Amino acid sequence: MKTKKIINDGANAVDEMLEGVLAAHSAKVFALDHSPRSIIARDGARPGKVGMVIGGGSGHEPSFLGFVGKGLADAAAIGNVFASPPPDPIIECTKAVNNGAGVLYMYGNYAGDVMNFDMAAEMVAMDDIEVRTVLTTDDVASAPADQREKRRGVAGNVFVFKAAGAACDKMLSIDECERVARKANDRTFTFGVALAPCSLPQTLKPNFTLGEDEMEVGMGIHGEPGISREQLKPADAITDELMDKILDEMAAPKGDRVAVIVNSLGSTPLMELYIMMRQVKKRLDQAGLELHLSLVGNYCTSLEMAGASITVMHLDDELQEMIDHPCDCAMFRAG
Amino acid sequence: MKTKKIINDGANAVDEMLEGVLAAHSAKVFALDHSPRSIIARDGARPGKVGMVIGGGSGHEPSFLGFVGKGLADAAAIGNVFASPPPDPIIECTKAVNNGAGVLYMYGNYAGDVMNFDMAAEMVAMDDIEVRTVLTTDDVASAPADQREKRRGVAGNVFVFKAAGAACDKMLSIDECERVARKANDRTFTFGVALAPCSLPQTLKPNFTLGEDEMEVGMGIHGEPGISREQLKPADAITDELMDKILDEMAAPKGDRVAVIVNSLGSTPLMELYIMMRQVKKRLDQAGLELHLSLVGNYCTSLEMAGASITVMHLDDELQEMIDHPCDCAMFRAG
Amino acid sequence: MSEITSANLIAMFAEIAKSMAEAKAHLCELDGVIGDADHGIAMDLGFSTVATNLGALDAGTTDPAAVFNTAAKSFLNAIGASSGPLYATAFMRAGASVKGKNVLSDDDFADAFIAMAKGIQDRGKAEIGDKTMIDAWVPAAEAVEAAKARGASLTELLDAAGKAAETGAEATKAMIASKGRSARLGERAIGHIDPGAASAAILIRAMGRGLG
Amino acid sequence: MSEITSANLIAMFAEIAKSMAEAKAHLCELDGVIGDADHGIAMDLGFSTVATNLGALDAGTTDPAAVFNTAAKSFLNAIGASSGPLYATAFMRAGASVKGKNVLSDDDFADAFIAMAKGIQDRGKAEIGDKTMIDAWVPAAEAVEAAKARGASLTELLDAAGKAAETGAEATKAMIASKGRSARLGERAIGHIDPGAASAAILIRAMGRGLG
Ligand SMILES: Nc1ncnc2c1ncn2[C@@H]1O[C@H](COP(=O)(O)OP(=O)(O)O)[C@@H](O)[C@H]1O
Ligand SMILES: Nc1ncnc2c1ncn2[C@@H]1O[C@H](COP(=O)(O)OP(=O)(O)O)[C@@H](O)[C@H]1O
Ligand SMILES: [Mg+2]
Ligand SMILES: [Mg+2]
Ligand SMILES: [Mg+2]
Ligand SMILES: [Mg+2]
Repeated sequence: MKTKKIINDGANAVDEMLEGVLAAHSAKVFALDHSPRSIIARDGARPGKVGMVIGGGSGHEPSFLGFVGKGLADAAAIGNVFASPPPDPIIECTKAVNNGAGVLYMYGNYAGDVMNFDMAAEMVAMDDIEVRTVLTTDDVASAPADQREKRRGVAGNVFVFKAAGAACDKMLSIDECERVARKANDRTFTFGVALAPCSLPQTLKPNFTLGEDEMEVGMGIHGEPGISREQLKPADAITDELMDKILDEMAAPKGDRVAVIVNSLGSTPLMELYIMMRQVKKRLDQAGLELHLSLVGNYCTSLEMAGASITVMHLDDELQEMIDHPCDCAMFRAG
Repeated sequence: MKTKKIINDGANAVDEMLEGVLAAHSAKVFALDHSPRSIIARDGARPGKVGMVIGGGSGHEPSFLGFVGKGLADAAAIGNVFASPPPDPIIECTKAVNNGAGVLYMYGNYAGDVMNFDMAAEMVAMDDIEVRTVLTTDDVASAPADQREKRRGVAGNVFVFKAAGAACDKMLSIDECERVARKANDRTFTFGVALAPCSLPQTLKPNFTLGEDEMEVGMGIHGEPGISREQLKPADAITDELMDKILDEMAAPKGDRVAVIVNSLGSTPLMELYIMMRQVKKRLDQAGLELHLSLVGNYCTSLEMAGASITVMHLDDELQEMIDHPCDCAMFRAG
Repeated sequence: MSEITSANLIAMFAEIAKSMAEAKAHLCELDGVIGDADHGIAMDLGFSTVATNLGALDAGTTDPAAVFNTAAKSFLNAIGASSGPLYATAFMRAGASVKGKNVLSDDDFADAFIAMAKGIQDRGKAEIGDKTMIDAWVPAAEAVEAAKARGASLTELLDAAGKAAETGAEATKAMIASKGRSARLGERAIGHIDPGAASAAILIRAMGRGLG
Repeated sequence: MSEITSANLIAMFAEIAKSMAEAKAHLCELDGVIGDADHGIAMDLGFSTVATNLGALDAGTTDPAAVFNTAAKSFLNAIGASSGPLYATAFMRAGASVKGKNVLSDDDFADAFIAMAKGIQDRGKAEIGDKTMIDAWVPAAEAVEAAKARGASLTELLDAAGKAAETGAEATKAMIASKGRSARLGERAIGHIDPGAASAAILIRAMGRGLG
């Protein structure tokens, strides 16, 4: 049985989506004529500002293209569904946002993305563009804590990109922007569960199978298997399982502030996310942590996968300032 | 087979969701102590302003509670899943936002909502609160054009509420607010398709069945059957079918401006919505209509139903001003 | 039974609650075909709340009108929806019709029953043939009226009401709806029983058992 | 064959494209178990684009290095992903190894093959046993080296490479992954063949057919 989708030819889904994004949000973003998968902010790069390029596979909308705009990323390079973009659109994004102050590459830590962005960085280095790369590695399910550099980047991207974008928008130096980005990533933790698969538009076949009452704990945002398969539990028990691990790793002292994302992987509706949010708040209260900001909704999705992730960013004064800094993107506003 | 959901006891889903909403958005909204299903804007009602109360069943999030805030609704009365709220929370909302300038009730045209809101209006009339009611009737699938008053209110709510909320925020009189609200509704048209059902949290059973490659054209946002069952078609053909009817009824002269919502019923992801948006833009271009504003995403959902609706509002200068007017709600910002 | 006390009424509502809990899934299924699949949830939640709230009353010091009014308010606040105002109005009208009485005669109860049907009609403005609960309640009220006129016993009266309601509910199968959610269905509603009419028949049968 | 022309190489890539189109669903399934279910899509799209772009070249005026470089660029830009940089680097290295030649001897082709495997290793930094395409490519390159040393024919050489790749791919079943998406799976990856190793074996077999 094929998954029903509102698409034309699955092979054209990404390009047609981009046409729709440009139609809807032409005031905020445009695509480069010679590189239609390079999405550029109208009010982003400017003299003296560090440029910020994000990117990754499609199918995670509003990640990544929705976070291009004033105060956040200056450009996004768009890949096929669940596939890193090749170097070319990354290179074109880089040139488009470079103003001599250096360019920050930020993306999730996946083998494909690393190879493609690194190839791009090597190429633009020949044009004397200084590139710094900060990988997001917020997914606590994807490697032990002592191998943080092996972890995947998932919904925590939103906060890490947000903080880095604010640093760039505040005209900090490339060193400072990189420092803020690294700190933001170090202090951001995500953990999620999947309840049902998604299907790629080219195949319309579920990308994994789960039993009738099973959930996959730690599922990746491309349907990569997680760390355990369990019986579906009540919302509070799921939330506790996720928060136990996050709070343990974060080890934040009482009185500190946090920002939270309760993120749908696609088809899990707001009702369920807010039921999780209720328990997140209880857990934060018990831990003596102050909830400074909450994002609840579709932030980093896997097409129509069912499930949710919880992200907690451990704020300090600087990160809080960056998270509160205004941004105005096609699919995300803050401040 | 039961639908998997991240909930605790289905019977508590609405109340637990509300707790989560209050935890996440305490800066924007609060619930009345004596009426926890009455959600009130912190920065809404004020002396001299017409109060605006919206409401309806749960399961449509971010409708309706997400649209409570400065510049939009002052309060929302929350019902059970897909069920109108009873009069009590409506009455409490009304009292909370009344400042003597009158109160506008706005909600979708459903038998249950009409009976409950009318009962509430009768009760507060005894307290000398002047209530005006404007029903939304934007769903072109739900009755012929010459029986507009029988039509259901669906995603067009967002624009109609937005326009009315702006009129209230601009401190217009109750007569003017009502006039703007009625005009907004008269000029707003929605048409949608469903691809897969949703399940109520209390039963976890799909609320309708559709064949493997079928779609229901004109499906209601509670799973009410629509006007025809058809083979699933490509995105462009679906969009054409919806736009044909909308453009025909709207009958806007070339050169006029419109605002558009491409709305997910729940699990249809942004990729598909933007593919539809692409064709919406083509059709507007062909009709010589200018796209002033686009909202693409989850605005009026049916839990995790799959499918989408297209809303077009035929702007004039006044409605454009109202739509562009700033608002700042828990789940929606504009301007 | 020649005297119906508040305790009898409370037992009657308990029996209604029991039967709605049993019919919940069935009523949701009926509503799923032509409505929004929640009618069983609403009726179950509504009457279980009614039963709980009535159970907390002191039957000795509460008069029948107060029983009906408590039922009305409990039902309405628990569910809202369409059924909420309809049945809340029904029970308020029943309460009004027995105002001031400490116990009810069979005729009093017949009048209360007729007032219920009238209340649902006044609130919902539906006519016979609109494919709503009215298609069960109005024939049932007519059967009650006739039974009262011929001096039938309460048991006979409620049995006649139950039969009439069942026949009326069954008849909704053949109807096109013109009120409620299924009003937009046109021909597609034909062949499916209206969930509100079905629950009305169940409710009236439960009244008979609860007072029997 | 003692002389391999650009036309032969273009035919070889066409054969690879054909076999990837056939293997698409199978490779997606393999990737679905331990990865993200898209490997077949990537390989099919990548090589069909390569075949199209090579088809537009004038084989008479394009030297073998240019064929490999066009293949590299086409593949990379069509898909990105992990396979993109890995195979693009492979083909660029093959191109570099035959730079300046108008036709290739069997030994030239053997060197190009070995350069490909080296390119994938350099780009991806994976070792034998990491459960990646390297587990097919490295044994295949060793087989090519040995066949070249013993003066085997091109057909024998590619057959040896194909066999080695298949054995290598099969061996990934028993491995825990330590590169790529399945690296996080630990023990759960055991029992499942690596999709990139499977497609490498298919690719190398298609080379044999395409040049045979
Ligand atoms: N105006 C009306 N008058 C009488 N009965 C009505 C009316 N509107 C709806 N109903 C009844 O209500 C039933 C549906 O109730 P329910 O499912 O609880 O509410 P909702 O339609 O709000 O989901 C219908 O089957 C019908 O019998
Ligand atoms: N570092 C690496 N070195 C060699 N091969 C790798 C490496 N990382 C991944 N691969 C190969 O890539 C394959 C997956 O390719 P593909 O599915 O196209 O890309 P993605 O993982 O981006 O979805 C894996 O099966 C593995 O063989
Ligand atoms: Mg991939
Ligand atoms: Mg309902
Ligand atoms: Mg219903
Ligand atoms: Mg893959």
